[in-house]
Amino acid sequence: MSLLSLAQTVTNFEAPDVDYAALSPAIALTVGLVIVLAAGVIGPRGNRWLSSGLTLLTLAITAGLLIWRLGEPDAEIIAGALGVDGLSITIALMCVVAAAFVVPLQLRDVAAEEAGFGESHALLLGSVLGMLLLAEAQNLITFFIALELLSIPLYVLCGSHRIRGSSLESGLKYLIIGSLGSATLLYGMAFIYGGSGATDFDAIAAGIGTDLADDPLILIGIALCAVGLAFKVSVAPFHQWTPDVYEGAPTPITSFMAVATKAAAFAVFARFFIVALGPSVDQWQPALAALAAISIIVGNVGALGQDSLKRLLGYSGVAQAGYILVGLLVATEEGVSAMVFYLAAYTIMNLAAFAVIAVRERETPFGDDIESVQGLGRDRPALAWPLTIAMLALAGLPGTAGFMGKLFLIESSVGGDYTWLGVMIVIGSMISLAYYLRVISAIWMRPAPQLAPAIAGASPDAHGAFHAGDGSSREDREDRPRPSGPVLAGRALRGGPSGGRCSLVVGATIIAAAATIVFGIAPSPLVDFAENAGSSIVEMVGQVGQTG
Amino acid sequence: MLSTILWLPLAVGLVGFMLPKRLVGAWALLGSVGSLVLAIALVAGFDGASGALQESVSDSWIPDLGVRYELGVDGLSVFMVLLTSILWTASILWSAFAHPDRARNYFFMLAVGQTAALGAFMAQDLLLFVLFFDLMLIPFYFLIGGWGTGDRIRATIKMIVFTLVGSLLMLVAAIATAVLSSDAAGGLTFSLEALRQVPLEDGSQYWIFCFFALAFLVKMPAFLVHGWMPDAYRAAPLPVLVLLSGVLSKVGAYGFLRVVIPLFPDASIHFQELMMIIAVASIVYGSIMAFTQTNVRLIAGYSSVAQLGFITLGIFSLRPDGGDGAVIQMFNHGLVVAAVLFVIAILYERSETEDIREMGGLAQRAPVLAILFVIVTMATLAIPGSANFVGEFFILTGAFESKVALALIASVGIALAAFYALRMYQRTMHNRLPAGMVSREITLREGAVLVPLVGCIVALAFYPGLITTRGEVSVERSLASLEEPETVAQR
Amino acid sequence: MEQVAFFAGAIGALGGAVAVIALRNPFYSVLALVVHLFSLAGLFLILHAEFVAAAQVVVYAGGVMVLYVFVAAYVGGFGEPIWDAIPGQRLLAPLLAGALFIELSIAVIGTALTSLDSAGPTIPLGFGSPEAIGELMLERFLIPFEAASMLLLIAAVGAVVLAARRPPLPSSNNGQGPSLEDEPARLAPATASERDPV
Amino acid sequence: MDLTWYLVLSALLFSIGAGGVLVRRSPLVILLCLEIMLNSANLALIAFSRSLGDADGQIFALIVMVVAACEVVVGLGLIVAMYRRRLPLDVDESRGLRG
Amino acid sequence: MSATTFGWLILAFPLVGAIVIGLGFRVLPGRSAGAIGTASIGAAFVCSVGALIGLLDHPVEERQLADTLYDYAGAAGIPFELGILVDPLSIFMALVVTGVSTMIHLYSFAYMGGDAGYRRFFAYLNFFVFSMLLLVLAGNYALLIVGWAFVGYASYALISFWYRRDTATRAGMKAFVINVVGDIGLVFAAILLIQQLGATEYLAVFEAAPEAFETNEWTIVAICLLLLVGAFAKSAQIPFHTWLPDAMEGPTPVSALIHAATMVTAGVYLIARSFPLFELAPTAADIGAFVGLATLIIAATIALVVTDLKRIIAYSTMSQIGYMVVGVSIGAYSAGLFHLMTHAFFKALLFMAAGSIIAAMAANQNIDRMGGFRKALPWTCGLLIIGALALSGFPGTSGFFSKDEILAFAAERGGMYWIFAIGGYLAAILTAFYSFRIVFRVVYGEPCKEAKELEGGHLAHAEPENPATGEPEDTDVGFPGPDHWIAERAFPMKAAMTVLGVGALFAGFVQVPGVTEVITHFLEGTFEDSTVENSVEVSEKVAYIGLLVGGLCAFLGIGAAFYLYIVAPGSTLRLRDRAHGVHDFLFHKWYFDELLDALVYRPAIALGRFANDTVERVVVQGIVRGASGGVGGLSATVRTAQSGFVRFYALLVVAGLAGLGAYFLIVSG
Repeated sequence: MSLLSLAQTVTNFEAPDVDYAALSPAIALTVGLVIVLAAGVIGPRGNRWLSSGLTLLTLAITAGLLIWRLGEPDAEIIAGALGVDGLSITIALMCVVAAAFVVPLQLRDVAAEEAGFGESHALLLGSVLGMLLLAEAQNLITFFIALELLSIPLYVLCGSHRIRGSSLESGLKYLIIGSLGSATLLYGMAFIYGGSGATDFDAIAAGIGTDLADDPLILIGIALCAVGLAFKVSVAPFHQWTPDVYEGAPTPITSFMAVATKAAAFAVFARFFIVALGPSVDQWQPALAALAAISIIVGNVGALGQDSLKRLLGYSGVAQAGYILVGLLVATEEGVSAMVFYLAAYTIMNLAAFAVIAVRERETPFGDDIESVQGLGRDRPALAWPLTIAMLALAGLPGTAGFMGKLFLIESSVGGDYTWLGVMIVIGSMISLAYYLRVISAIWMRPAPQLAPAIAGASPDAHGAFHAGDGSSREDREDRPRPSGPVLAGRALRGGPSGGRCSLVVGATIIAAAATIVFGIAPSPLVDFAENAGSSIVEMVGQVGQTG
Repeated sequence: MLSTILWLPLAVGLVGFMLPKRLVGAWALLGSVGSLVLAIALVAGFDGASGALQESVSDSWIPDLGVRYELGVDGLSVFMVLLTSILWTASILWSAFAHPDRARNYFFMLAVGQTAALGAFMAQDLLLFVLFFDLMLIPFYFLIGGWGTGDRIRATIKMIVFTLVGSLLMLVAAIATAVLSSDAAGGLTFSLEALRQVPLEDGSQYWIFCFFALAFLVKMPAFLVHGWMPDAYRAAPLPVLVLLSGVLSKVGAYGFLRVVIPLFPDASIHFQELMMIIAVASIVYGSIMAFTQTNVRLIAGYSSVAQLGFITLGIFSLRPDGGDGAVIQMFNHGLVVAAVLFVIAILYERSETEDIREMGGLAQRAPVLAILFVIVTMATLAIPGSANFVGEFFILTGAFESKVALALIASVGIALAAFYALRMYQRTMHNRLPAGMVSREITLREGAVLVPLVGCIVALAFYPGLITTRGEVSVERSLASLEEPETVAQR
Repeated sequence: MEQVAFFAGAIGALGGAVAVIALRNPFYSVLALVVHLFSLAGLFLILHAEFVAAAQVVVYAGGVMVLYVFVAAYVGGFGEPIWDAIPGQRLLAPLLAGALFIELSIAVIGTALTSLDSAGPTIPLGFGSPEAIGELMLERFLIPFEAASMLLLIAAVGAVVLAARRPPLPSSNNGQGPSLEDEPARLAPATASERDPV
Repeated sequence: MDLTWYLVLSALLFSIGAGGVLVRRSPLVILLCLEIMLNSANLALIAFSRSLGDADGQIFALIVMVVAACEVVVGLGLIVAMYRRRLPLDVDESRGLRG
Repeated sequence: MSATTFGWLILAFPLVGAIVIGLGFRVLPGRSAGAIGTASIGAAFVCSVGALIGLLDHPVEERQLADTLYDYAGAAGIPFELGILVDPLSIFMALVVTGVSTMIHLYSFAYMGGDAGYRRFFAYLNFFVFSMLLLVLAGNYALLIVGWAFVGYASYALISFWYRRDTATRAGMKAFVINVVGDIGLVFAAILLIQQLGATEYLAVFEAAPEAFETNEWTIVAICLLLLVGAFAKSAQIPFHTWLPDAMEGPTPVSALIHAATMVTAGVYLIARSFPLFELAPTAADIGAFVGLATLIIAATIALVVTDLKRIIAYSTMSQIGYMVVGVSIGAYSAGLFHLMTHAFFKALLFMAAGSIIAAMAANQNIDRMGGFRKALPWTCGLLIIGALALSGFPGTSGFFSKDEILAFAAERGGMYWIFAIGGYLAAILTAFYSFRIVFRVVYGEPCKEAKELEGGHLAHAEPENPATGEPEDTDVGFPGPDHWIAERAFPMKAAMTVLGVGALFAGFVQVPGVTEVITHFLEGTFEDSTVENSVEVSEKVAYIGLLVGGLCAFLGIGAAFYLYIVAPGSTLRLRDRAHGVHDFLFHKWYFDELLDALVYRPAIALGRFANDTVERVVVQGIVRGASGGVGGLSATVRTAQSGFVRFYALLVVAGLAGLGAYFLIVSG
């Protein structure tokens, strides 16, 4: 390119007006990311406190800015590339909270230690940034790049526990299927762009209008996008990566993936389908309904009889995605509010569950096997109660946020003439009881397995004993995520596993569990958030109606 | 007033976590006695003449769904509240003597259960009712699974899934009710009073009725959906079993009177035959099973299947006399089955078995126990002169008026009841004392629980009018919505 | 003239793609992909996307493919066994791919959009020129642009996290791969090299 | 030259890429196939932008290239790591996680 | 005090007695329980007399005084009040019940002396008297049912009083369950009454009935038949009679009081009480009469061959009640009730004598082992003979007048009712025969071992064993005490028996045809507006012919017995061998037990087994297993699909994509 032309560009270049106030959370994240990375690279390796502190600080600032923005009127940043409104802020807050919850979990995480805290925290923040942008995306291009910015760090983090084959395997699986999904999504975007002639969501809706609403080009585009997004939120039959990756990835990462990814992906899912593809709602609604039903059934039956808790939660996540999808596909304000509410509830209860699993992974030689929580009720009530509450909430029993969430979802489904999906939801919950209660009964009603972790970690040759004590029937569990002898030995050097050392995590867990109960009894504050989000979507649709 | 009664147990249970283990039992007992006193005060202050709700409480709860925190008692519920308090006090008293391990959790769970049960009886908001109805299950899951015997984990999971199958469907049905009638009612509301003003059209009434009915029948349990009952009865610790079969089973019956008939009158009439047939089936089947069982718990269990069948029969005679009978019978059966189960516990402590073939002759050195047991037995088989007889008499009258044949079949249940109840009494107390079994007189602790219960039974036998007269008006009020012209035409 | 160019490019692209799948040795597959990419670049040119075409050549041929070649050489090819571990996969895969193709074509052909049945509208001068693109990037698409740069940074970090060799922690029994001291050094510039075209 | 041709071509490429992901077992080649899919999307984008006379599609294509590059980097990083861990470079061999 | 006040007192005393003894069983010393029990019943008797006097103050047509204590459980249009009706009938019954009970209490005071359950016994016995009085004094059908069930329970408790004998407990169970069946009949009768008349109160019902129903309308017939079910169950009429013989497992005073004098006659009382209904439903009344006839004949035949002393008397009770049922069913109310009274006297007497003898036999009840007690037990034997004479209707005794009055009434009413007269007289022969079969086997003949010992002054004592099965007794609480009491050595027994003996001999003279009509006059207060009884006026001619025939029958029966057992001893054995078929048939009590067993008990058990093994296992648990199995299968499928092959996952993604694409293409325009 010639100097001349370059000069031309410089001359007729006028800087775009950027609403920095609205953009501030993203900026804060970016800056924080760079700092953390720098600190991690420059500072002494394995310095957990410094980078953890910085990360938490960044997240806190971001959260503060988000909450501040919550009061402000909705804003569009740079010609509608991003839109800051109730939905985006609520979802972004969830993601930030999730990340902030994960950081303490990573404190003692072998994977993070090995990858270097700076790097892994930077990746985490990058993913959060992606989620933030994704939640605010108003434009196909932003949408796509944000989605990748969300996913790619997760691919890495999943594989970051390199000494464990299963971690790498999960990373590879996630990468392959994920790329396949995003390629599909991209192709769908291309078609929609071609069909509607625009990349901005509202413009797309206007472009589709009524005459193109059932045009094959658009509809195939929708199909491709649906698949891509369904994969991201792990809706059956595009869910199969979920259990494997959840089980293989380091537990903190799993918990982050489980909640944050779902939240962000669902946010953009709702925005994209309800706003941009709103005109063809009659075409895509039945398809999504079918997907929701399938994934409710598949997820719940798949989780039956799983020994690996992370795997169990993976399947349950598939089922929950089905529930949430119901709220989305009715495409009403109630629906979106219900979806957001359920996402919030899902976030807190899942975080509590995963945190307990992570702690037990370090305290017992059983990894995330259900044996690791047996007899928890006697030994560690402080962990037993949160896990119990989380399980009850996931099962949707009353008095918990999960029940309220299901309540709203069913209400919206009935309101949107999808009563049969409401029935599907409760049928799913019935099946789900069978495995959630199995965990609870392990906690309270079964004796702790006779294998004290202290002895277990004593010497490498005790390592074999774990497999003896491991109740799982699967032949190739050699590299199940479980601290191997030397790891425990190493920890023994640092003064043996105990509840006290995880006090930060335990505290966070208890808070999450308490929130689960509180929102189950007095849901109103959370409901207001959700309502706010739901209304913002509806407003956008309304604007489209005016423009189109 | 009601809120106090409702939340007191939970508060007590929570405080219990902060007390030393030794004191938890006494503390819980104190709390339950407190709530019992309040309940008695409630009954005393109850104005039997008016069928309207009394002591009503109504606050906004989830405005977005139109769900309100609405409580209130009328002739249907006030005695259920009393029953709940009585049985919980008895059960806590028993447990407090038994010193269960992990006492704090144990009594906390009991407390949660009491609050949930009371809530179900007090709730005047459909969703609130459903919520408490489901909530009731959780503490019992923990109690049976955590402190039960035998294959308790399987039994509990079976019980929970089974009962939730019904009650979760009920959740959908409840929401559907509110949503479908929201236009007529002018906005989303779950208030029973508001909903009964705007009945749905038949089509939706029918499927919604089915969901509700399923939930309640499973809870009772009724014939064909009682699959969870035997295991749960075998596994549950007795004080808990007392509550399970004394109170929880009533919530189902109560739900029919409180929710189903007022809200879905056309469906109730449409399904009347079906429900009455199910009821009669439960009566006959339960009785037959009861007199072939050898495990005392199962005898009690199947007998309550039969008894609940009677209650359902009375309710679905859709007549004031039948309904009245159901109301008093709910209370009676609660008391009596509790007494029976405590007697079973006492027998177990003497004979170390729950198989009547291995028992016998215990009356020898235990005349007082024998007297109490015989009173309970006679009440169980509803001997004329007991309040149970009054209940069954009213129920049969109602059934007789609406469906003669079914009433006649149901009467078989009475004869069989005489047989299995006496059989249980004789095989345990009479005949010869098997080798190595000691006949001990009832201890003070056992008496402290059993005597007051039997006292209530006897007292009620002298004046059942206490309940029938107060229930009367409310029953008629709940049946009132049947009296619409087209429903009469369908009759 | 244009037709000839198109078909040349199309054949190249298709051939390359097919070759990628067909060839047993990953190394050759990489080379086939290069062909594929180059012909795509050609097609881009026909469609008046000069800058994109240029980027295509520079980024892929210059950056990504080099990386591929290195890794392929590093891990070496491995003879993929003929038999398939998953029964029926060999059979189903082509069928599904075919079905997909048919559906997509139906959509493309069956659409009501008339603009596709033409060579496209007459376009202003400098369409797809660096100026236009750069202007768009810095104005409308500033955010995606920045996001992309962040993404690259993240990717670099990720590559380091995954592939870099570092002294094993006391707590990690790292599988001793063949010693490649300069591995991170080689990865880093590769990622850095992608930043300059943008 | 009708743009439909370009689109059909891209569709064909997309399908080939997808098919490749399904049949090949070397992670390396699978990455290549994913590249093909992304590029087919790029072709579609360019074609559409031509048909609409609107440069957004081209920007999109550029972004996609970046994304593709990043995926490749990470993917290759994983492959190297697996190789280091002496794990077979065959996706069918790595199925420890299942069920 | 007014008659109703006395009525309440009549109820109060026994109840208080029962409660005092029941609660004080630990503290009451020695035989004080017996004293309290006897005293309370005596007081009740006094009150009955008081009520009688109070009643006699009123003119005949105002002798029906109802009184209500409080509304028991009335609601929803169902009347349920705690009210009594004091009228001649109820007072008559009250007098009989309290009178006889007092004597039997007195008897038991001594007779049960050796039993460890002494206090329990009197508590039960008082409770029974209370229930019986509640039954007869109740002012409405609802309360009647209550009393009805209470006497049922009391009889159960007393039958299985010796609860260590499983024969006793089984007998008690049998009695109770059959009585519950009767209760159900009554319950449905009451329900029908409520449905038709909206009332259960006697006077209201009787007032409303004639307007509500026309004669033999199906509802009223149904009501009466249901009442009859109750009456038959209680009064041991066919086919509900099988419990009565087994009920003899209870202590002898119980047999005397409950299963002879009072409770079993409740059915008769019920029919008499409900006479306005029965007169509206003649069909039902006739059915009742025929059942009564069948019972009295069948029972008499069985009594010929039974060898258990108490069971012989039990069957004779059935047969005598048959007479009463016939009487009240054909309209001879006062006659039936007259017979009820006299029967109460002599049957109670017979049982007491039997008790004394059984005690002398050391609790052995088989008459084949008895004999020659006339020297050993002079007093007992004398009274036994008096009782037997009265039972067989020997001219001059009470039974003579009462029984013949019924039969004369039947004859006078004529037509179909002749059958009852003829059947009655035939059965009278049998009655005379079996009563003196007892006498000749027990009193005369060669003295048995126990009799000899007793003459030597030593009261026989044997290892306690169950007389029914012969298995050794489990000697602890709840078995007949180790030592026995005979009238000759216990004054209270002697006194009680003497009083009843006097009654059995001379009670008949209160109502001699053409001479006196005390009973009929007194009962007019109740039966004044009866259409049937007043329509039939027994002419003296018929009455005297009836007495003559009755006397002949008695002589015939006694003579036959005398010939067979005294003149030609052992000839009965030859007779048995000659007609062993008949003998077996009779000895197996016409196979009624077997029939009941086959028709009711076995089917029920079989049903239970079916429910247990098939319904519960297959259907109910099948629902569970089916559901869980289906879910499990799905789960297996899902987890097999989760094969771990990432390429397979990709395949599924693409497949899903293709599927969705296909769907969207289909819906596209």
